[in-house]
Amino acid sequence: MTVFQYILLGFLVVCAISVSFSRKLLNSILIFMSYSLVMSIIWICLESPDLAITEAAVGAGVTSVLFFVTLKKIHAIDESGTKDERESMIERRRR
Amino acid sequence: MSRMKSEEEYRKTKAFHFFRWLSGEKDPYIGNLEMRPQKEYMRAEDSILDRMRESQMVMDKVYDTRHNRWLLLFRRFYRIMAVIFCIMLAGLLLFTVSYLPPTGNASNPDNNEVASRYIESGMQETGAVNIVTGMILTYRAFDTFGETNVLFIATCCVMIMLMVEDAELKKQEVMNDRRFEPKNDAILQGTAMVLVPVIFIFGIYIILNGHLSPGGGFSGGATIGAGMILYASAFSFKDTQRFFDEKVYKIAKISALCVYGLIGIYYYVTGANGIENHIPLGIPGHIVSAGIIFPINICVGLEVACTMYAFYALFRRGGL
Amino acid sequence: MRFMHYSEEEGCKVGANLLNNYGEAVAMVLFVIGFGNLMLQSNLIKKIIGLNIMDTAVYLFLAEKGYITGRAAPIVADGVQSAEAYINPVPSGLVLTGIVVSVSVSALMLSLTIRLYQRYHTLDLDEISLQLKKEGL
Amino acid sequence: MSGQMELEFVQNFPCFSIMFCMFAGIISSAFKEKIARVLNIAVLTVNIILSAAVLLFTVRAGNYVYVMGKFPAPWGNELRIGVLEAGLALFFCVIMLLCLLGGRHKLVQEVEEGKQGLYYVLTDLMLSSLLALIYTNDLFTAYVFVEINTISACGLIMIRQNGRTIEAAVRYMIMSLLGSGLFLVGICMLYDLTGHLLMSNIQAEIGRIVAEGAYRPPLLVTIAIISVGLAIKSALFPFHAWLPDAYGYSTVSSAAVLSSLVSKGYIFLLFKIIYRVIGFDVFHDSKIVNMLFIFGLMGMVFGSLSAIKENDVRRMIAFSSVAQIGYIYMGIGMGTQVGMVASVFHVLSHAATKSLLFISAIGLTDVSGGSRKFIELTGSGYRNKCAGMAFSVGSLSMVGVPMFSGFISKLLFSQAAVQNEGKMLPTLIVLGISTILNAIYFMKTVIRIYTPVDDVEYPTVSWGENKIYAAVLLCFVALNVFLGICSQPIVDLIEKGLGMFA
Repeated sequence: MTVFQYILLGFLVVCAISVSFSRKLLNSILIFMSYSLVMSIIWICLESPDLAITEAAVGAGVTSVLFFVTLKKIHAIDESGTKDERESMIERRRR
Repeated sequence: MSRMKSEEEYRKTKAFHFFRWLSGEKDPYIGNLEMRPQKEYMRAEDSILDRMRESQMVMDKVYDTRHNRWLLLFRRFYRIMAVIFCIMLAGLLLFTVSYLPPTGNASNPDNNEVASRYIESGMQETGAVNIVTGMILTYRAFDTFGETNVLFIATCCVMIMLMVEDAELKKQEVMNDRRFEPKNDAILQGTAMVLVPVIFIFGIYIILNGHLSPGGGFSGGATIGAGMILYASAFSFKDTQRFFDEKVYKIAKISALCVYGLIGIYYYVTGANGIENHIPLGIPGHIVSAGIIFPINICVGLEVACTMYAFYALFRRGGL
Repeated sequence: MRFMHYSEEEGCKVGANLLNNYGEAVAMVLFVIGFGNLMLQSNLIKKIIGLNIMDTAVYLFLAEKGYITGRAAPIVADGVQSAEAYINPVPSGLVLTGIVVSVSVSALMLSLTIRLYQRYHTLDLDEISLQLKKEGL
Repeated sequence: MSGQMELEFVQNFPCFSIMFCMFAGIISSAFKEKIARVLNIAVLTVNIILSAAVLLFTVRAGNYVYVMGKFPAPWGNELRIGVLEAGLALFFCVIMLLCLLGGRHKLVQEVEEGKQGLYYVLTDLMLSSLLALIYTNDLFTAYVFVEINTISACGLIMIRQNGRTIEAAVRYMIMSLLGSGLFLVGICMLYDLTGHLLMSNIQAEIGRIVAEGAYRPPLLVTIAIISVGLAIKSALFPFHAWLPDAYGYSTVSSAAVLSSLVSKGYIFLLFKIIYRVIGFDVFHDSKIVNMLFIFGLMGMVFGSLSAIKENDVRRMIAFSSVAQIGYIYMGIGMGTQVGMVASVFHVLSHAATKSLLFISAIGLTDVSGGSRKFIELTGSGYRNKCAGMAFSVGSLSMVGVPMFSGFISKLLFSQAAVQNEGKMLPTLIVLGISTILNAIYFMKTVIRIYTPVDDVEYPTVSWGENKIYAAVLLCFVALNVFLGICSQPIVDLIEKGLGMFA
């Protein structure tokens, strides 16, 4: 059980660091979503199921959906979403 | 005796010219010095343009993010200082953690009479089998009411930010809402047809069993809100508005909050004044039991579901 | 009352519980990562992700604190009500309160981000302030 | 168990006032702007009456504990009401009412039509959170209401939607979220060390810890983290980057409320934590007081310097409030009872004066074609006599001229400095420097607005045209002079309240 928890905690740290250094916004949001799911699994291991349910519904569900809608609103996931968000922004300003 | 010089001789002498010049009768240079009218100074067009271009270049150099040396230097300095601050904070916190009482130890200071009373007599005092729900809705009811108000005020702020009053702006928002998305996706709609009722039932189950099993108002409400979001994104907002438009939203949210507030103030005042409050606790383990927890769970669930869906709708199209 | 002296001479050596409290240690590392994201990232969306990471790290800290080895979740099962049977329920309640606060705050920040982007077509806060200086509002 | 004994009806009033504000906010979100405004003014008036009654009761009968619910001290939530809490609640309600009345005509102009109702919802909830911060006896309740306070303050900033205010709101949110994250970590560590969330129990536990000698380093770090978090949230000097935009460009009643109430709520929470959670001696023995002291001194000087550089009236006032918050933290950092009294009095006087300055400055800019540049303001004191008079009164009070409130707080600060031998010299020197700097920029403004200008192209506003505005300014001036002249009873009240605090 403790080994499992070690693995999950390590996964959390990896997720957090890769969120900060990933270049595409979409990737970082997906990584954050998995981060929330792992967090809720850890809370089940810590014998607090209420938190696990709430985190899975709120953190992994609704918050990520709100992030996705925001990305859609700022046109970061459309045909130019594949390339780096910053340069797509620059070329949009040139237009 | 001096010989007289005749007048016309005298007029030829230098002395005559000199004295005449002294007395200012006649300018000696008149006639043999030409005077030209001075044409006024006129700046060339291109020099003006040059100057404007220079000032523009200065402006660009001052306000240029990428090539302004001082700005870049300041940013680098700020970043370095912030990184150092973060590393110091990490070291400090780890140092603190190393002194904190050990995890999982039953004799930690935080496992004191408070937790033991919650566990030992919580079911008798609140009627809730789930001790966490009983604790946050009965012992610490004021916190939870404040938290519900956090959701409410966050919705108000998002409305201020994103609510679109203007008519054709609203139409435009609705127009480019579905860009780069299939209008009627058969797979998505079929899945939603199957999943949404299940999600709703699951959320309602979580809310109603909040005092018996894990969960409660917040998780159940978030689940129902997620189901509504799935429905609204699989079908269009028109289908959602058939059963949930702005009027229904306002009625649901305000009635939920007001019922919660009334129950809360009744509970606080009776408890503080030592009056016996007439809310029966019921038999622990039954659905309709646990005094104020059951209705408060329903209110909180309604509020949370409305809030989550309202966030989504406001983000998508600037209105419910 | 004057406890500064003691803490200075103890302060040089790290306490004994670091390996035992690995959960808290990871939580604090995550907290600092989120803090740094919120402070350092120029991209607003990443700032908001950092905010969420920071909050969840604090909640992880609390949950680790509430955990007691070998005890069950605080839901009364078949009438056993001894304090030795269940973990500490207080941190769970606090975290339950905190999660909702963090989701509402992040929704507010995201709405602000959307408006700023619609005005200035960038997510970089410094560029936004430079554009504001230019238009001399 | 004080909860179980029979209470007088007056003792229910704090709970009632908090719940009334929340109900008003919730209900008025359903109605149009007019009903919301009436409801808001009614709630504020009712709150003033209730708080006055509570203040009289506490002066007569001392402080008491109000149990929110059936369960007493370590198990349930509690309110704790003393003289200082009740007086501060009364003062906050009065200031907020005056600010909203004074800024209303600008609100109608600057906020778009459909969203003025939500403004009053935000103010109701902000008032409820301020009252809860003042009254509560529970740290986690304090955290929840700090969040409500932050979100509603952000809404007040951004409700006037131009680019500046939205950017300022984002910066404000980022800074205050950093602050609340640190504050939350501090609360969690305190809970871990003591096992309680109620302030009185935590103080007992901390006394035991310090006596036993266990857990000293984490306790020290916890105190530092909580103080830094609250300092960030209340815009102490190095963390004030969001402040000038937020105060300078939001609508005027928001600026007045933010500068005079919101930051003061956090500062009062810090007072409560120092006295009732950590204990004054423990806090005094830790090194954190010196940190707060140094940052306060820096804020006093640098805030005034950047205010001198400004050529925009409202941004200048905003920077001067950075300097004033530096005063307050300097008083905390002295670590003596007298310094604390001076800080509390300065909280009051700064709240009264700063809102007066903001609201009178808006009158001056209105008669200058809406421009806030000093060059446009020339002679505006003649065009709008009442605003000019009020602005000069506020400036005199800020500079610290006798018979105004600022003088009393400066006097108290210098008395505290004289009694504290270690920090006397720097305090007195910086106090003198920052008084001179205050005089420079405020007197510059006053002279500018009373410089006669021959060709006046702007309209002249007489007293009667906006009666509510003139009345609000008169009330503010009266409050200021009242704080300045009969300050002794107030100082006695503050000392009594702080004595009850511990």
